[in-house]
Amino acid sequence: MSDASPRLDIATAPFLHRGLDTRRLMLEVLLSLAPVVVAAAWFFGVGALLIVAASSAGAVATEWVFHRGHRGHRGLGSLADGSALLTGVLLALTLPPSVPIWMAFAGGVVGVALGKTIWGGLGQNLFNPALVGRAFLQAAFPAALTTWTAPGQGFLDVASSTVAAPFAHGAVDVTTTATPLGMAKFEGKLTALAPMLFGNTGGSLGETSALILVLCGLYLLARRAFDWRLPASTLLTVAVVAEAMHWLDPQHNPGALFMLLSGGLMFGAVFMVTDPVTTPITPRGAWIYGLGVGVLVVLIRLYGGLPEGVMYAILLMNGATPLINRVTQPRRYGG
Amino acid sequence: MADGEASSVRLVASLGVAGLLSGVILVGVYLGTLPAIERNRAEAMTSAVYRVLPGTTRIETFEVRDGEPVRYEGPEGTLPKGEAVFAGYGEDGHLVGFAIPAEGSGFMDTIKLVYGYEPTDRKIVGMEVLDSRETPGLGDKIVSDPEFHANFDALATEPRIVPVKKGKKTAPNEVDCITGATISSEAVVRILNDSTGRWRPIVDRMLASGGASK
Amino acid sequence: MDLVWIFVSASLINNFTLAYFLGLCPFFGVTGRIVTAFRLGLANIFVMLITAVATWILNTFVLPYAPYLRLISFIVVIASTVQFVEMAIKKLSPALFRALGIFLPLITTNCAILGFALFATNRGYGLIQSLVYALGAGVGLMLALVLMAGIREENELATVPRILRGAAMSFFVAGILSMAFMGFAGLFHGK
Amino acid sequence: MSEPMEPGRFNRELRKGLWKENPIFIAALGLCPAMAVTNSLTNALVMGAATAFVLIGSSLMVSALRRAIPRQVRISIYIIIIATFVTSVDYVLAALLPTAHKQLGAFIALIVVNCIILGRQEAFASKNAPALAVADAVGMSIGFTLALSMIGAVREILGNGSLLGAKLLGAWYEPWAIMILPPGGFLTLGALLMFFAWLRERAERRPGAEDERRAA
Amino acid sequence: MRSSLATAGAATFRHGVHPEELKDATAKLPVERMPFVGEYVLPLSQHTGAPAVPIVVPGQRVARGQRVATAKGFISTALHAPVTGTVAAIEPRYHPSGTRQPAIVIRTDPFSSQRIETEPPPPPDSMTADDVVRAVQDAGLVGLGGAAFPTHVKLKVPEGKRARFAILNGCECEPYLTCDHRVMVERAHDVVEGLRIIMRRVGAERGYVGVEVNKPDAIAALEAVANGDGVEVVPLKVKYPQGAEKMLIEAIFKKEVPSGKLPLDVEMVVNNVGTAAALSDLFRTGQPLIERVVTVTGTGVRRPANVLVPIGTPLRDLLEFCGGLSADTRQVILGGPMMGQAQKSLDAPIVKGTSGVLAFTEPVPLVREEACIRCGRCLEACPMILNPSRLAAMVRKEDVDGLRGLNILDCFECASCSFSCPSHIPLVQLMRVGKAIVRQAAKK
Ligand SMILES: Cc1cc2nc3c(=O)[nH]c(=O)nc-3n(C[C@H](O)[C@H](O)[C@H](O)COP(=O)(O)O)c2cc1C
Ligand SMILES: Cc1cc2nc3c(=O)[nH]c(=O)nc-3n(C[C@H](O)[C@H](O)[C@H](O)COP(=O)(O)O)c2cc1C
Ligand SMILES: Cc1cc2nc3c(=O)[nH]c(=O)nc-3n(C[C@H](O)[C@H](O)[C@H](O)COP(=O)(O)O)c2cc1C
Ligand SMILES: Cc1cc2nc3c(=O)[nH]c(=O)nc-3n(C[C@H](O)[C@H](O)[C@H](O)CO)c2cc1C
Ligand code: SF4
Ligand code: SF4
Ligand code: SF4
Ligand code: SF4
Ligand code: FES
Repeated sequence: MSDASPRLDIATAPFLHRGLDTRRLMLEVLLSLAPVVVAAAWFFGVGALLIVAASSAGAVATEWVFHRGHRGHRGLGSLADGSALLTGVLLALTLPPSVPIWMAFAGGVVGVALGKTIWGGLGQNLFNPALVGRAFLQAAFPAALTTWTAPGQGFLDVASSTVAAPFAHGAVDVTTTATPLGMAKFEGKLTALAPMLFGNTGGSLGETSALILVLCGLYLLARRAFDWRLPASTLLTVAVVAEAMHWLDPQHNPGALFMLLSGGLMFGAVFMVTDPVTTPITPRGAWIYGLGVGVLVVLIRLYGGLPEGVMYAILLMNGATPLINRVTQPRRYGG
Repeated sequence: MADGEASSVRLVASLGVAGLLSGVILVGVYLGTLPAIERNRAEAMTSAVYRVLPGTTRIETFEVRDGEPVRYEGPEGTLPKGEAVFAGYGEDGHLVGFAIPAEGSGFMDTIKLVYGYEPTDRKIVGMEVLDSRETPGLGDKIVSDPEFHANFDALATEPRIVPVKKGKKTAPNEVDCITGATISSEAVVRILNDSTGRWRPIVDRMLASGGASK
Repeated sequence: MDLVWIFVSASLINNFTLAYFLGLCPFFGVTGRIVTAFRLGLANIFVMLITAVATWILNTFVLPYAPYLRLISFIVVIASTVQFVEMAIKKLSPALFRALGIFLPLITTNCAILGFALFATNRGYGLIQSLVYALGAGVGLMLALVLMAGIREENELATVPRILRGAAMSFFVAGILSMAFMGFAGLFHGK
Repeated sequence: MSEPMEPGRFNRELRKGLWKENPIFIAALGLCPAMAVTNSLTNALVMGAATAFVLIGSSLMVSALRRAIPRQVRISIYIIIIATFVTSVDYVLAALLPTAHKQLGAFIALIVVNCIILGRQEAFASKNAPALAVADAVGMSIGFTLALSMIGAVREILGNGSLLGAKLLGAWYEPWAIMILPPGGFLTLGALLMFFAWLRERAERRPGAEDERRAA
Repeated sequence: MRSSLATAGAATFRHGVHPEELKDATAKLPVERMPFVGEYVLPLSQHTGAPAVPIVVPGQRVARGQRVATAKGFISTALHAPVTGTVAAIEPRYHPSGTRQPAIVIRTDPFSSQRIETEPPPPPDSMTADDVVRAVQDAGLVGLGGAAFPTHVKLKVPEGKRARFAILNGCECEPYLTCDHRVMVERAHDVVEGLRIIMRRVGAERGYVGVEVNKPDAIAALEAVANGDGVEVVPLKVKYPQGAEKMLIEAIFKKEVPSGKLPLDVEMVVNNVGTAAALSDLFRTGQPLIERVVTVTGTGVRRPANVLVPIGTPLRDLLEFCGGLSADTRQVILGGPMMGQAQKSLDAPIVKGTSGVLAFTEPVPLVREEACIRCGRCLEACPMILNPSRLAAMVRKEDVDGLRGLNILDCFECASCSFSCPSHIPLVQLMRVGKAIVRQAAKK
């Protein structure tokens, strides 16, 4: 034929796409973390930024070493998907403000290496990489990971422990405090709601301001970045179980509101319980998963040795996720 | 290896011979090592007893039978099989106090300890952890932390021992906890409270009946 | 000591597999499928309960007179009791036998069972405490087995780096699970 | 079966346990009864020695008696032999090294179920002359102890800053407590297994490795 | 969004996706008839089942509507000359599937009146069941909804089965397509007439026409003619793939056709609205299936239109009729954007199953596949409640047992999963591979 066909591209259906994109999703979550990082710096000074930078550097460097060969954008390898950076930032925000930056770096390395690389990289890991990094740090350096500095000290005051030389321990020479959960557990004192909402309490870098976290969560929800069932069932379970326990023994067990706003629960519910990779894939599974996390959180907080249990609750339910996926495998259509 | 079908007589015989030989060897080894083992066990305990009862030069061992201490009649340098408590005597023969082993749940696993109890003032005069699996760097400070151990040099046990935050100790019956190891510290206190609660009346009775004094 | 704490300690805090490294063989070997792991776990609980009774009897009535026979008698008595019970089940409930039977010879004297017997007697547990301890240890083992099986099934579809396949990966997974189980530390410690 | 020993056989049986058939790193056997006590080099060495004693003793016995033991009851008899050695070593350690014995606790007794020991009896000692059986047992024991010691050394250095109880790293060092906790055991062995798998893979990829294998 | 208010109360099925509808360019355009062109290409295989067998030879003269190939076996159907002309060749030609396949090529007689000389068959009610079925098969009728399944097969209810409900599929849930929409608006009477023929033939008590609520004019037109006597128009929420027959049944009756079963197993038959109109044509005028309505649209088409096209019209000519392709066209698709086939040559003809021709100027975006992040969006999209994420991983590991265990054969390749996947995993392609390897394993 003379009027030759135009050069036509060949591809297979579908030719339309919903427009969601994994890389954008990761960026979206990173973006929503910006206010959390700013709040951390506001309450805990520049040290917070150093820790975020160190942990991200550890995570990103590890990803780069192991996955630079992967197909990817502009020679970035698998770094391009942004998940390694996200892991680093999330890990940093779960660390105490006085943690040595070398530990933060080590946590980033372990999180990505043990939490992700050995499983085959993005999407194949079964445990939350940021929390694997944190659990490692907590078991390795339990003292450093349970020392809490008070918020609102000078912006430029960096605890000398923060800048301790690699592998060395450092003195915590700024005022320390107890977290609201620690106070509730070991001293029987409840923290007022306002500080827990706004964030001027002791605690991990990113977890102290429940208000900012709720707003981040709403933003991500609006952007459809996660399956809403996961945080919903987690928070709902904590509220219901905590309130029931409070009703049984008001003397020892704080009520639902305190439980929801204190500790890492809100941070975990918005950023970690929602990690698509390490949570059940089925909608029914999401409910079960949240239920499990919620029950374990209350169990550890009220009856465990540790004042806070969000990290362990999530890791344990990560471990149970394959089982949950199995039992909630969709039934056969029409059968 | 022996081939073919062996008769059942042979099977039983082989097993019997093996069992017999094994038994003979074991009895030999057991009897040969028993004194040393007993000595080690007793030494480990008595050295701790001397430490938790400062000023003790001689100790006497009591075997606990049906909850009551009975003077142990076994050979010198051995311990009774079951529970035991120890009375410590000073240079001049006065009763320094009792060393009482106790145990209870800690952060990770059971904590076993022995403490020195001075019955007149009803106070604890020393404490040593015999066995624990608490976290290295945190909970295991209950084993060696000198500041923590200083709590037990003269600790009133009545009405009960109370754990407080580090540096908050004001009363003689309070224990400064180890920072970052509140749980383990509280566990030690709980074990002590449980144990003194059980032993205080017994010891009082012993003293009243003159059972332990010399 | 409180039974709740014995149970929680044996199953969660000091999980036989994840804290004491016992029962690693089945943990790594028989955890290919969830159902198998579950059944093996059940069989394990069962054998531990039998062991609790058997060792308590030995420990109370025999060993005070011949302590040097402890190890040998544990092995022999556990193995033969389990075999006896196995035959009994075969007669009484063929269905139960089919579900658990094939695992019984596999575990009768593995380290978890013998370890349980040794720990229980070392701690001087009475009969009831021993049984609770057996239940706790068994449940903990089953939990570890089933979690591992789930992870392995899922992991089979992943592109795990070559040098990690097999034992190394299993150990890393066990390490992570073991870290996660540290969250149970101190649970019900006041008890 | 009075086989004339071919030259070099003894050495070969001795050496294979070190690396080529290393019970832990290659075969991943005998882990459970041993892993729990590898949180220090001292413990690892004591455990290795105790296991070696049992393994060598049992192998010698089984090999010497291999013609007297009837097939049908051989496993029971092996177990009796092994348990006898284990109980003995337990008592001897308690008498001589009470501190180490306390550290290892029930895990000494658990040597009895270490599958390496029964496995070597079944696979080797029962079929070979005492000299070879001992060579095999010694090799396996050394391989086993070496592996345990590697794990123990890594865990003690990182977890405590010391080796054999002697401070290696100064007071400045922040010990990694996890290494002497259970997860550290799993992670260390995992890392070592991975390291050796990597070494083996590299060796296989080395030019000439192919020819060697074909020649073998 | 447009339809969200109107849909309140309308029925639908579970899961599924909401692609942009993109039908505005042609939804209001009346169907135009396309003038005859010089050459027509009739692939022998353009229906489900065995290819037809030619009964003409090259050089032979054929009249418009004359049968030129006959069915081979029961699941097969006949072909008819779309024009009066001469058989030029029977040779391999481009087929919409992208391969070359045997086809009858007919050169148009430029001087013919192109009148159809067929006699209508007797009224269906006066014929025996088998005669009706044979008449439909001889007329080459196939489903116009996409699969081109021979219609006469559906009209023959096997011994022991019953068809209580006859359903017409007017969903047209694929974006862009408006051909069924126009047929329903312009030929509502014929559509309902066709439904009545089906109902009487299979003995159905009631008839339903399922129409998505984004076609209110179609609903109104159908309701105007469906004056009672057991025919009901059912408005449905807009959602893809509602047009898949199992989904349609689920939407209307809240009933699932079990895996591996046909609608008939739940006492229903489903046909496309266009098929019904063609059926009524057949019994009114005797015209066999020689033309169909095709939507031609997309950014690369200068003059989007709904066109009544003779079967066998080369793509090039149809596009020419619609103003030609714009010069920067990069992609031409036969069918809808969710299930259609990209074409590499414009020589391929319009076949009986072609519902749309889409041309786009944007190049196929170079999507980079990322790792599956197990977000579950594919699960929530899949109307057959499958687990595409896990199935895809299994396909890659060739885990045949796993695939079978998770019912991969239930997948009907609607591509909702691919559409939703943020990692751009070619899920539906992997499903096709997976179905193939499971079928192959079953054969062994
Ligand atoms: C990994 C890890 C191990 C711990 N181990 C112990 C322990 O063995 N004993 C203990 O009392 N607290 C331990 N803790 C700390 C307790 O959970 C708790 O935070 C502490 O007892 C509270 O003490 P504080 O009130 O002085 O902060 C550990 C914490 C972590 C994270
Ligand atoms: C082998 C086979 C046999 C079929 N038999 C019947 C039948 O007896 N009756 C019927 O109404 N449809 C029958 N169908 C048609 C299907 O119900 C369906 O309409 C056809 O496969 C096209 O559907 P689709 O366009 O949704 O893919 C059959 C289909 C196939 C593949
Ligand atoms: C994903 C999918 C979407 C479909 N959408 C439609 C549709 O919108 N309209 C339609 O008539 N047929 C559609 N079909 C075909 C129907 O399943 C079914 O085959 C058809 O309605 C039967 O009628 P027919 O044989 O007359 O074509 C679709 C099939 C699939 C697999
Ligand atoms: C909503 C959302 C939450 C995420 N949460 C985490 C997280 O808690 N920890 C983490 O390491 N990565 C998180 N990621 C990133 C990514 O999913 C994670 O690194 C994968 O587990 C790596 O395979 C998150 C991603 C998204 C989209
Ligand atoms: S028998 Fe015991 S020691 Fe041996 S592998 Fe099994 S669990 Fe481990
Ligand atoms: S017998 Fe051997 S292989 Fe089995 S569990 Fe014990 S050490 Fe492992
Ligand atoms: S798996 Fe099949 S049926 Fe399910 S959404 Fe994907 S293509 Fe459609
Ligand atoms: S939609 Fe894509 S990324 Fe999400 S679970 Fe499915 S396959 Fe994985
Ligand atoms: S128009 Fe609905 S899928 Fe074809």
